[in-house]
Amino acid sequence: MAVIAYREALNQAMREEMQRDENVFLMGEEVGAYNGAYKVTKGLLSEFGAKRVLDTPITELGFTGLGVGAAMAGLRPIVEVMTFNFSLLAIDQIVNSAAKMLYMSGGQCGVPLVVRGPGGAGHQLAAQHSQALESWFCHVPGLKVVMPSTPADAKGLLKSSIRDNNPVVFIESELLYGLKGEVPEGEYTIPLGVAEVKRHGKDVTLIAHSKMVHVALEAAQELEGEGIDAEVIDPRTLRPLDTDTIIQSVRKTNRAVVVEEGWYYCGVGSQIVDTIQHQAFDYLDAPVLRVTGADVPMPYSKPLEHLCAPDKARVIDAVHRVTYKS
Amino acid sequence: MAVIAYREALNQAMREEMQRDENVFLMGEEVGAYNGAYKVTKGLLSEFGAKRVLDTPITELGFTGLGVGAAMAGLRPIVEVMTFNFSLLAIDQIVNSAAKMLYMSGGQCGVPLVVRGPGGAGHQLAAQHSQALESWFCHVPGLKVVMPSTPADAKGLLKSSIRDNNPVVFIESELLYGLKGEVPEGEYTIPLGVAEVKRHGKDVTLIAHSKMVHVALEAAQELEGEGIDAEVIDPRTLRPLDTDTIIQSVRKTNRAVVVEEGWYYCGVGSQIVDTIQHQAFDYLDAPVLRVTGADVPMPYSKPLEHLCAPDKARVIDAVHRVTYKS
Amino acid sequence: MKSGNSSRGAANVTETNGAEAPLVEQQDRARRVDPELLKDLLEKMLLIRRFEEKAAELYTLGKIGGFCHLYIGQEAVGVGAISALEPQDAILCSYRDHGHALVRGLDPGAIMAELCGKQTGVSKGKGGSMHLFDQHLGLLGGHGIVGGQIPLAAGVAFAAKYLNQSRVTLCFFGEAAVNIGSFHESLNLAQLWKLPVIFICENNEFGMGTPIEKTSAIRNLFEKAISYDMHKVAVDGMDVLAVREVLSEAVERARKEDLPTLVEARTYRFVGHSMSDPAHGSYRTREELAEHRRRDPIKRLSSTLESLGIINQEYIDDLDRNIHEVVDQAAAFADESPFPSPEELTTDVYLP
Amino acid sequence: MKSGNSSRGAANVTETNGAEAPLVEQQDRARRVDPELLKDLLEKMLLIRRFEEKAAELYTLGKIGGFCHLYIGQEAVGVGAISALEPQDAILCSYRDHGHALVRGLDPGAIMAELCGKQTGVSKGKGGSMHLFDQHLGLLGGHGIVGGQIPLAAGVAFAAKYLNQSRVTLCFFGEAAVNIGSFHESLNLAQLWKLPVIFICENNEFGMGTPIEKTSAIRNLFEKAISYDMHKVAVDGMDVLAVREVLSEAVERARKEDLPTLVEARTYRFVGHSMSDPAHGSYRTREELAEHRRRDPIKRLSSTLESLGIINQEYIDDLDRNIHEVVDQAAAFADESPFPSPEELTTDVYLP
Ligand SMILES: Cc1ncc(C[n+]2csc(CCOP(=O)(O)OP(=O)(O)O)c2C)c(N)n1
Ligand SMILES: Cc1ncc(C[n+]2csc(CCOP(=O)(O)OP(=O)(O)O)c2C)c(N)n1
Ligand SMILES: [Mg+2]
Ligand SMILES: [Mg+2]
Repeated sequence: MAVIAYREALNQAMREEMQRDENVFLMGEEVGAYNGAYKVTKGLLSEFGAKRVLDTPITELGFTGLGVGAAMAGLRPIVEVMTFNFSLLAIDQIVNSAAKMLYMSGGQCGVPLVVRGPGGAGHQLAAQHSQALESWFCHVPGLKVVMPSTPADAKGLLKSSIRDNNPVVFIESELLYGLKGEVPEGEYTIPLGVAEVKRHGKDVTLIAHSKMVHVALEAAQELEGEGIDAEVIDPRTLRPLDTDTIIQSVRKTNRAVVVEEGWYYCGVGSQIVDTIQHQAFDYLDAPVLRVTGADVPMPYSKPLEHLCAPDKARVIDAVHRVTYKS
Repeated sequence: MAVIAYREALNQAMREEMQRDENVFLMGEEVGAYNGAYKVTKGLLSEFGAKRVLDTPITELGFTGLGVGAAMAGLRPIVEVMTFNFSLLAIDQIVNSAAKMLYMSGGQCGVPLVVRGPGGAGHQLAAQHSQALESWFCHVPGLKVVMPSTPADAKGLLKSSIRDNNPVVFIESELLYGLKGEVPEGEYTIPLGVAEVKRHGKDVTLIAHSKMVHVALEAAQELEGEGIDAEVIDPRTLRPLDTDTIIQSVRKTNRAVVVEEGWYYCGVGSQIVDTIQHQAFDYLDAPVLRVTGADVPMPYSKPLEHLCAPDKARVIDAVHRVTYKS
Repeated sequence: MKSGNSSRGAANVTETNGAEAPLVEQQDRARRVDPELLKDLLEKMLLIRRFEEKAAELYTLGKIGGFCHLYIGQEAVGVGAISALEPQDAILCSYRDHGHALVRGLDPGAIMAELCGKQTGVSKGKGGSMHLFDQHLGLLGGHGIVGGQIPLAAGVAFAAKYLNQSRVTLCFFGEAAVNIGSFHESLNLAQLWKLPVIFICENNEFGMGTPIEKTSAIRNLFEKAISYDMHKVAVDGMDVLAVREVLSEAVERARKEDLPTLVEARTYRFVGHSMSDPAHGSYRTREELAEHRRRDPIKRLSSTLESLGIINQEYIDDLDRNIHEVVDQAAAFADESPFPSPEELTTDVYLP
Repeated sequence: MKSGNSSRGAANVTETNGAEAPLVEQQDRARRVDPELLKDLLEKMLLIRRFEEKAAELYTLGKIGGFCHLYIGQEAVGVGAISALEPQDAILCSYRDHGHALVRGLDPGAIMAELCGKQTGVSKGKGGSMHLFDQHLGLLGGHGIVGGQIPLAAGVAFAAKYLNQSRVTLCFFGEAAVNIGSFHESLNLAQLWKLPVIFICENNEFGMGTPIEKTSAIRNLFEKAISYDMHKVAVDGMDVLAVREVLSEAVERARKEDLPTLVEARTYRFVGHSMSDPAHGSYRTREELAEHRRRDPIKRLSSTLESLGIINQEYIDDLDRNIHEVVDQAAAFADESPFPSPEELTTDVYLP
């Protein structure tokens, strides 16, 4: 297997799907001549030309809506938002057009669209550029929501997302773009809606997505030294959520901690907690705990920013509490 | 006490606050000459004139942003969105400007703004006009979220929201506008962040907001006939949430059902469930159940639409399940 | 007003406030058109009128629910414009979409059934009045968010060009929609990327109860195309032949040169904004309405055709009788059709 | 180019692609201005230049983080425009905001401390480079969402008019922002409601790596005002005196008549879009950049003042030395200041 970066894995996924299907095209700000604000789309313009790789004006509502229309009329657009913070300007088209068109048309018109780009915080990008809004998209029936944590998942899931016949919100992570990992060579897809157990364990279940998978794995490793054997589950697709894998794990470990970068109130974790307490109530030996981003707009200052995102220490602390070791 | 409609209670609240404070003004589509799409703003233009009651072009992003700017510069705008479905177009200004300005300015600049209008379904308004998006706003630190269920609450809470120094998302209900109820005469405010127990009971706690309070009360009444004594709590303010009142109740009843009109995944109920299982874990005799809107875009057809919103039967069914009577 | 004429850059049409074009002008136009087509245009306008009257009746009876926006008064715009299309072309419009659907050839019974929320409706009753849809006939939706269909239409046109389909897209919207951001973002994209799309602003002077003077700083809305160096033209939207001429030219430009056009059609609605508000009242007077009713596009065309000896009163009476029958049948079909079964609630949320 | 001149409706300024205005033109303008003011304008531009150079240095050292957008090359726009204001006036701008903050009189040390995320920063380190703020001096924010500040500025102007404050609001944004919906919605509102706000488009020809030809269907961006019947004017943004003249007129119109203006200032940035991309490379050549550097607004003004005998080389050297000292002190202040304490994390989320 080749070892490549998350960024490169995404690039391969788009390249391969564009080679495979002429109706796949890419648009967004700086995706072409500039090779992408984060270089995820590097080389695609030169390989596929200006017909299929389009630099857009800064008009998120307009070009996302244009993407939805193109999807309604036979194409498979990949719309890059430079970051998901800017998707707020396009969210009417994502929610009111993309997610609902199939239903409103009584099944006549699907919208095979991928909206992708980085979500969550970078380094000191401050309040308007550091939001993790996945729970918003998860709320909406008609959308699928995918958030890969590794290069292999990034590639396999993006390829499946592009082939999916529904609108998919595909949220990457700026801070993972440089992460390297093994990615199977050749044709490689991962079905949407299937979680992966990133680490097997028996004492406690950690559920985390995107960047937080790595925080959970770090915590698990340290907990091993204390004799606590943590299982780490990465849902990978947040909607539809693979509840079976989560529930099976919790029925085995009897304890769970949900970790996410985003805000607390109605975060993705709240739904996961709800699902667990509902479907594994009699198996729980402790309340499910959550470790989330601080409930504040993101501060610019580095030491304050560091206090926001969940870290290993906070995850370990939560595990101690659910295992009554604190 | 006078018996007035919810619509009239809101109207009184705005009128009184505009009389009380010259810096309060109102803008939105059709709020002036037309007296409001739902007649909530009736008579305000003729009483306060065109300087303080402004009909806007259909530009939700623009006029909401204008409202935020006006609030930054000394006024107390009330921005009416004709319905909260259209707030999606304005949501960037609500989230990225209104909610974050105080923080980004290091405390220099607050945004005393109210964004109000009806949320949730009406009668057969179909997918794009029938969304209950309160959980989105609840997700965002910096915002307060208020959803009154009765005329008295509507008046008391809207007055407090207008006086609040923070951006408040105030979500009414089209289907409640005609609801009549007693409203105290004279100066009357209700503090934000305080739930009300709408019915006292000891066997199960029902938590519901807006229209669903009435569904919960109906269910409670029917359950009384079966000998089940339900307590009904209306948080009234969803953010900040009065968790104390909820937790106290659940510690007494040991069972809870959360009812909401909106979608399931990451709905407000998911957060309430999380809070309950966290803070009252040892008191729970059954998993907390949720009754929510169907997980689909709203269908137009009447019989299908009727299947979407929680009704008395579904609430009763959930209560039977948490009391192990089913 | 010169109608069959558009330009880039500066404005080139004389301003019209929509006052009656002299009958003689329409006669001149009619002489250039095949009489069978003229009769067809009249029939389509009348079909819309009678269909909408029936819809109003069913709404009052509670058989239709929700928001229901009638097209009465504006028929010449939809009929004139859509008559300039080929079968492969696409149409997107706002919630005020019954007329466009009828001209495009959707079955009146299936439309009425949709309005009644029935399983036999064009979208199985799931979309309703505001979201009429026929993928096969290229009606890609009525849309409920003001301005929401404008970028979608640009996207449909983008796909057509990408796929080399010789397919033109018409996008209808009201005059109040020209203020909203999506209009501007879409026009810019359409001109930059040379998309075969025609933006048709149906200027009926009001957005709900608000007159255009209160929402736009300029009156000649078609001039907003200047910001995008786009072809633009204003047309008397009460003259179906003028609309057809202007559209034919724009359609040709789109089809042959992949260039967009902004068309402003000056029209008027003879009814309330939707079924829930009256035709006149707080925001316009009975007199103003009566004045505009004198421009009735259907009466105008039938007079023209009569004056040219193409039809006579008997023809009109027959036509009207037949159309009434079609509409009655549509209503009966809708009435007799079943509601969707409860299982339909959860289908069509995702495709496999 | 005639600068001190604006119009409604049709365009009235000759087009300029930003080519060097002959020095003699600036000399003419300079003769009409108090020499002390001229020296002040020069000082302010130089302060920005040196401050930004220092910021770049601290960024490279890792003392400043996040996105950091320098104003080098565009100094004449901010300095010329803001010099036309009164103390009570308001300013909003984009993330490229250090220059505007410095001209407005925010303390360089407090700005630099903000960039370094320190407690002594203008916003206690919470906002950072993109969100500089001083309520007291009327700098109502740098804003990070493209176009986000435009409706806010309309709102600030609305409040000023409502409160009868004789307060004018300046709103700065880049040329790539004219495509986004909020620009159009705000201009329409500002003209409809006659708000004392001036929209200043700093046309530096690029939005990140994308040249204006790829994002706007027209080149004369100020003509977008035609859609709103708004006063409009283009100006050489490399000539601080031209900018000041144009702005003085617009400010007067705003203050006296409550009327908005759209100003397009043709400028250029001599550095990368932000600290994370190079000054030239994929999207523009070294030669193109060098060509534009010949229009350097600071060199231009100092030559003008020298040629008029108002200053000499020694003056310039002294000035530069003093400014270097100010900037060094600012950096030292920032460096020595403490980071905010952890308790600051949760303050300023809500007001009581
Ligand atoms: C974004 C948005 N805001 C508000 C509304 C409510 N609304 C529906 S129709 C309408 C008036 C639209 O007027 P116009 O565009 O002129 O079209 P017309 O109804 O006259 O055909 C309004 C305000 C909406 N549907 N979408
Ligand atoms: C809505 C939105 N989309 C994208 C971005 C990312 N972005 C930041 S600056 C920029 C370019 C803006 O160019 P311009 O408006 O010309 O201003 P300049 O940077 O040249 O001053 C982009 C695309 C953003 N901040 N906001
Ligand atoms: Mg209209
Ligand atoms: Mg620029």
